[in-house]
Amino acid sequence: MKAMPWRMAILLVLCCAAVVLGARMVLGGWTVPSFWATPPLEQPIAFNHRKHAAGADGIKCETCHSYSSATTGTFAGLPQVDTCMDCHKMVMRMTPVKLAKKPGLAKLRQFVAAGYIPWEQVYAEPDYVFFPHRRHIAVAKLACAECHGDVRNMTEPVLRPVVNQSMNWCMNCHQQKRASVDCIACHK
Amino acid sequence: MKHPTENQSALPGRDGDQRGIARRDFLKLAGAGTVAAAVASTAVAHAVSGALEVREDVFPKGGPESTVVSLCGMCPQRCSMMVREIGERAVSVKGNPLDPANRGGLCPVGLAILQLVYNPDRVRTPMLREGDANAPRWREISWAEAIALIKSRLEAIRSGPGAHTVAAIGGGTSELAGLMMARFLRAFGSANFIADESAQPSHGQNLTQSISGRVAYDFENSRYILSFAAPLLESWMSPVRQMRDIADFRAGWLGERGKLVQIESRLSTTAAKADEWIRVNPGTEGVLALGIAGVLVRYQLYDAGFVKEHVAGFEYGPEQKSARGLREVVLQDYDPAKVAAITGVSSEVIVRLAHEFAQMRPALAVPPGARPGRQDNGFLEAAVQTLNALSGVIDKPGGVLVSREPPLAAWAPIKPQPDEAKQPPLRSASELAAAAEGGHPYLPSAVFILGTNPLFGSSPIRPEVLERIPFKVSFTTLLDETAAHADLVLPDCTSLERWEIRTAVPGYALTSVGVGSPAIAPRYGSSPAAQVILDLAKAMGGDVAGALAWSDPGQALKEMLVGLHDAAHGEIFSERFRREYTRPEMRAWGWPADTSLKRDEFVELAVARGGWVDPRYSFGDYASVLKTKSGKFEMPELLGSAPPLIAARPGYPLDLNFFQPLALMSTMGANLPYLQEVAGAPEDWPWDSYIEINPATAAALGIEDGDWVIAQSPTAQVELQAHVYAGAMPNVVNIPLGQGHTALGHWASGRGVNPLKLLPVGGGPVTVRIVKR
Amino acid sequence: MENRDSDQDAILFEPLLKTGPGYWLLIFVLVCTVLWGGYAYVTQFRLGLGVTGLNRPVYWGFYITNFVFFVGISHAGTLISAILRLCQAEWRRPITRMAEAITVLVLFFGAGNILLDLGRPDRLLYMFIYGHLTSPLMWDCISITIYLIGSTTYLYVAMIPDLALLRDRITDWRQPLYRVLALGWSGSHEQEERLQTAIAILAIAVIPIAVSVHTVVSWVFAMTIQPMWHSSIFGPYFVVGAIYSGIAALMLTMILLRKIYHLEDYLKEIHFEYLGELLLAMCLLWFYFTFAEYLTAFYGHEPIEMRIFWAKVTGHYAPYFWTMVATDFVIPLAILCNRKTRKIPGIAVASISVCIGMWLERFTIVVPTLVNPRLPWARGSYAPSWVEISLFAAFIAGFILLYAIFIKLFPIISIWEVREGREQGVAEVTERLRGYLPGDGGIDQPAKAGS
Amino acid sequence: MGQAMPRWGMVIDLDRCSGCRGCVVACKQENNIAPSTQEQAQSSRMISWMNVITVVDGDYPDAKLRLLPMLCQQCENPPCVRVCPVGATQKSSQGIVGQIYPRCIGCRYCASACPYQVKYFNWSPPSWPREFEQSLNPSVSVRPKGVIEKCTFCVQRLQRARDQAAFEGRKVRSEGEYVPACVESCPAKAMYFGDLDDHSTEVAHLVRDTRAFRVMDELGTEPNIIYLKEST
Repeated sequence: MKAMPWRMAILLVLCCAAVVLGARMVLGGWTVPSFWATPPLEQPIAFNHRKHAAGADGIKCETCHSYSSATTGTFAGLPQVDTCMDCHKMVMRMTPVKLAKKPGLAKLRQFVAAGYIPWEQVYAEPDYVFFPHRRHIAVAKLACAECHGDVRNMTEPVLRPVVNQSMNWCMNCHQQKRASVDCIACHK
Repeated sequence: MKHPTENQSALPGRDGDQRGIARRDFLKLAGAGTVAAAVASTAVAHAVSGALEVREDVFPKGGPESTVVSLCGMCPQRCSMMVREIGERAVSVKGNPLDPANRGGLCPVGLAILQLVYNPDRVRTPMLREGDANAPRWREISWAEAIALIKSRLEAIRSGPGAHTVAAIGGGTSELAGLMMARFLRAFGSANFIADESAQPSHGQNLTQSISGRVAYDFENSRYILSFAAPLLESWMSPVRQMRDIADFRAGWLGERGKLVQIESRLSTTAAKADEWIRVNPGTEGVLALGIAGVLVRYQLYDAGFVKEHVAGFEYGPEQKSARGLREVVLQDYDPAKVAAITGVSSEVIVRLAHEFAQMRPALAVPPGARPGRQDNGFLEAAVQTLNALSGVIDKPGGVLVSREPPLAAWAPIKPQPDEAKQPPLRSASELAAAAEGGHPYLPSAVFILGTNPLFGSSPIRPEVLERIPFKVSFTTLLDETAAHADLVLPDCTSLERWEIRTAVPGYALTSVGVGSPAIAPRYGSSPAAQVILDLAKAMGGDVAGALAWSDPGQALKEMLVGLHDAAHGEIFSERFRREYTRPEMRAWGWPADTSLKRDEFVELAVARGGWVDPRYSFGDYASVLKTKSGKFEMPELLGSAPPLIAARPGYPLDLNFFQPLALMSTMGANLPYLQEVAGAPEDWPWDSYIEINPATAAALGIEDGDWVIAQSPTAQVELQAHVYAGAMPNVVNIPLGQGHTALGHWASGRGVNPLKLLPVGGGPVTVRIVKR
Repeated sequence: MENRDSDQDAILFEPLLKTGPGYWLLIFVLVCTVLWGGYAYVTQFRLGLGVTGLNRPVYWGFYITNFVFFVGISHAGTLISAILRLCQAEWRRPITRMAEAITVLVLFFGAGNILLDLGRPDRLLYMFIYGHLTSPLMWDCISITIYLIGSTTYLYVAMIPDLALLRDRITDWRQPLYRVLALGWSGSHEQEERLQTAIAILAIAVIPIAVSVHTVVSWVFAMTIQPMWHSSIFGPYFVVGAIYSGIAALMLTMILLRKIYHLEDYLKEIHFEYLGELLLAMCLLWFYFTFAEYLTAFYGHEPIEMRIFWAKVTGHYAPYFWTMVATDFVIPLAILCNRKTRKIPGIAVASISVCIGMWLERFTIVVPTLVNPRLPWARGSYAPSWVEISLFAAFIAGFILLYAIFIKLFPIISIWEVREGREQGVAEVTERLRGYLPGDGGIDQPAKAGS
Repeated sequence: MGQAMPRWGMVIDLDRCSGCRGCVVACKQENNIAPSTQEQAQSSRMISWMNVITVVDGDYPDAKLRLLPMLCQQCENPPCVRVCPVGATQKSSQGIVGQIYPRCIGCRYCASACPYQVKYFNWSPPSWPREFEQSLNPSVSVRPKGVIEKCTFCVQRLQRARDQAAFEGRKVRSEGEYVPACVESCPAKAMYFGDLDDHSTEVAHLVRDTRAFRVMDELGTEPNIIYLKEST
């Protein structure tokens, strides 16, 4: 039996293409989960969380991510030079030889000179969401790991969200914990 | 595998293979197509969603939050405001609830101040003018160069025409800079510091009590306010304070509801909100006032006690210079029928008003202050103050008061300069203008202009006048009309970026001091005028440097505040004041001052809270409020003369009336988009000028709402849109002020028209005709 | 057998076999218009709806008007042909196909207008993901989707035998398409029966759907509390209007195709006679509803409604309103009442006038209410921008374009139905007639007819 | 949880209001509303959640002028919520009608259904001069083009107040703690805000005033904005 002629083929392919394209156009504004929508980030320093924070005597999250501490406001924060320097004072005194063995610290030294560290923010709330850290940490007594994943034990720098913080994910927790599910409790 | 269409209609076929193959091909192709499309579409979809997103950099960045108490610099009231900051950015302002004058409120102008702070049109560096004012070319120079330049010019002047020929105008909205400049001039050898004349209606008091400035009206304790075209709820002295106090007054916060009567030709916002609107022919308000006075006298309704004790020239007597006292004047020239004929207000109404005025005590009459295009200012204010004298509310609760100087510590005295005494100082803008034009007593050789824009308003200082002054330095935030004519423009910063002080609230009796600390660092390379003056002084060296030896204006300001601590009465802004200021006894005794604070603690607290207040006011202290030779309230003699009335020029039948919308009352307001959006009052007329015409008049001229018309005066014409407004008096047209800038910035310049150019040179009354474009 | 038939109906295959230069010219013009529309939409997509004439309070304008109009037109086919099929009107046979085609094709453009009107077309899918059934717009979305599916199936199923014919007749690249779509139709008796039942079921199903569609469209307005929208007769009023405009559009199409493809032999005077009468009936019905609607408003004399009423009757929208009355009522009535003018030329005029009129009706329903909202001191004004006008033109062009392509792919007159009519129709009708008549009918068996 | 939710409401005393439009500017500054252009203003596409409506009655000399601050009436029974096909505008348990910008598809049905005309559509993308972007308020999101926006009673302030209250282990005070920008800086103190259900509040007291009325009450939308008419 004779195969399908090319005109026919093209016609069909185009039809399908049109359909799928149309669908995707519509999907354009659909909330795409951050972890596959965004390409992996690059962090300025190969920061090893476990090394800093593991174990009972490890540093608390709030110590470095200070904005998110229980006492101050809503805006998430990343550690700045002075935070690191509180401990790493010797960096400035280290000889280049020593530093060569510790590339991370060598970088840190540069950043001290520059005055800031260009961290890439991994978990970024959308502009239209009101998310107070203290409400969740201090009041609801959530562990950081619940929303940020077990960063504490990561040896590699965080390059992409460990948890996909979608709205449904928020809502589920809010429903379980009987927190407010009003739209405008979080949307602003 | 099953083909979808099989379910659609299960028809047994004739030729199985044929069908099968066909379907398989179909599916293959469909599959291939889908895959291909899916891949291709991913890119497209992302592009699309990208195209629809907001620009990333518009996302407001977060950060640590703080609040700083600062002063508003948009109008003479200068409310204390709290600036909310995120990191280094000021993101919103609100009124300081502890400030007795604004009590947490702010007017649209103040609320829009951030659009001035972050205005793209701000002057960003000192600029030197090259070429003439009409086609200025600006050369950007450094601060150091600027200072050096001024220094050299001043030294040249000192050795040439003499230090006393240097002058300065301004300080209208930056009081600290004003004080600094005055001190600088004194130290340099000149007394020509001219405080900005912000149309303060103190002319009447000047005539009758020979006091100027510091005049206050005690609205909140009054029960009856007779406003003679005073825009009390618009651009009058201190808008926020008035709105609040008149609202309290009308709501009857002392138990009885007050009555506000607005006497005006136009249905203004104030007239609309007033309890009664008396329609009076424009320019005849003074006549109406005397008509009411006549009724008061005729029916013995005035406060005879006060008149007997404290009024001179009420009736003809031995100590009287002029032939007639006020009594004779009003009885002879201003009987209701005659007044009614002139003012268009029926004599019944005049008599009723007089009776209300006499019965609802304390009753207060309020003048409008200087009005461009009206010659009757002196007459009107004198007449109005006469009414106040007759109702005996001079320096009484709910009456006309004189606000007391706060006990600020004076700066160290400076040693007088020889030049200063050489010639009489120039005391007003008109004197400066005269000196510049006539060159006598002497030609001003240099003038500093601080944050004021005389060339835009109806000031006697006109471009050609300014051109005659060899060296003009302008401290300004936006490049306004006056700055455009200056030789050197120095970027001043807004009140949120500098130390600021407020020693009095115009028209408010309560003694208070407002303190503003810089909420954010000076932006765009600007620098506070006060700071520049200090730097200049340092550069000049000698006595000048000695007189202004502070490292920064804040230091000088705090030095003044110490006086408040030492005065040992009054208190730093506090909740207590908000709770208790309504109690009359507070005004009698005030509070024992909190003496526990040390000087520096006191100063820091005052800065943190935003100021200091002393509610005490000693009423009936006539020694200090009646400064006339006779020590009495003197009935002004000009009332005896014929009232200045406007006669329409033939061919120009329409009386022209100006009004100042609140939104554009600040010299810089026109370049703030938020204010342009609410410009126009009482009805919204955003982003443009307009001329209010009465429906009947408009119909007669064949004009409809929104038509473009040309308003022609004998000397000039302007083109603008007609607003057919039922609140406009027949044959009287009203044009808002504040638009029609030729400079200032890209939002303001070239927008609308400045109706003042319809006025003949040097002001004076004008009537117009309207023609359709 | 086959050949004779085919020769007999050869003219029906003409459009699929021969294509003149005129056709290509038409296609060219249409494609250009559509592309221009595409450009207009891209502009709107980039810059936002600011490029339209819409504003506050006139949030809706051309797009919504066109949406209602196109959906109205779509009532031409399926509804008419379904009704005619059900009451076994023999004269329906040559009409059904072109009617159903109109329905299916125009619906896309009806729904398309909603897409144009969205500020965030990229979020259209939300209507399906997060749809809230409390919103009439959601009801619309559902009923139109069903209607589209229903009428498409209806069109397709009734076309299967013809597709088989084409499969066997046309040998060029289209053949595989027909082969696939014909689903191996052989015309066996069993298939015939199944087809008939399928068509019958669909016909019955389609009618309520069609009615629901325009009822729900009307509810988009009627469910709000806005003056002159919040009316309970809007449902039937819109349905009547829809059918009215539908028939007009259908007759226009018939007249054109008849002219172009010389179908005089199939589309006879009698068809236009009947449809003309139907149009006349709808005309009167439409007027009845319009009259009722406006009289109630006027008699009630609610100030808020009266502002709109006067805006339409004497005010800014009077030209539109009275043109509507003229084109929707006076002209068609005058033409259709008179047997002499109720001929093809007259009907053509009437149909055109009705199409225009019905668009104006939608417009005068949507816009004046928004221009004169309840808030007594809020006034609006609306004038469409070039974008809206271009897109309107593009959509009409798009519809004609699709229709023209349809003609090239499928027979525009249902060949098998015509044949069926020829073969069995007469006998059936005689049977039916006998059924109606008392006794045995008293007319003798038509000897030849059956064989 | 169990306890009754507050019902936030506003009282506007027209006797005190002096029509200065301070509320209008305060609102724009607080809620990141982009400055309009003259074109937008003239084609009535200016966004201004708070408006002062002016009505002129009669003719000179008896002309009367009424000023009415008009904002979203936060209806108990909002016509806009029902008609939204995607639930982008919803009534919260605290009586505030919220608008969820990332959900809105921009069909403008709510706007057409609202009898008060207080829903505003982003006809074009919002744009600020770069410098003005400095003064954007991070507590409020910037709306993209093509969505509806409206007065939210400055819900961002409620969110922060609730956050603070929760942190201190109490409920949000029914008066004074959470106040929208317009009320906060009204120079004439003509606006009051609080929990209408809590009888201790000033608003609850003023609502019972004989001057109290609601705009288009006959529609049964039950606004939570109550006006006090001018007494004479």
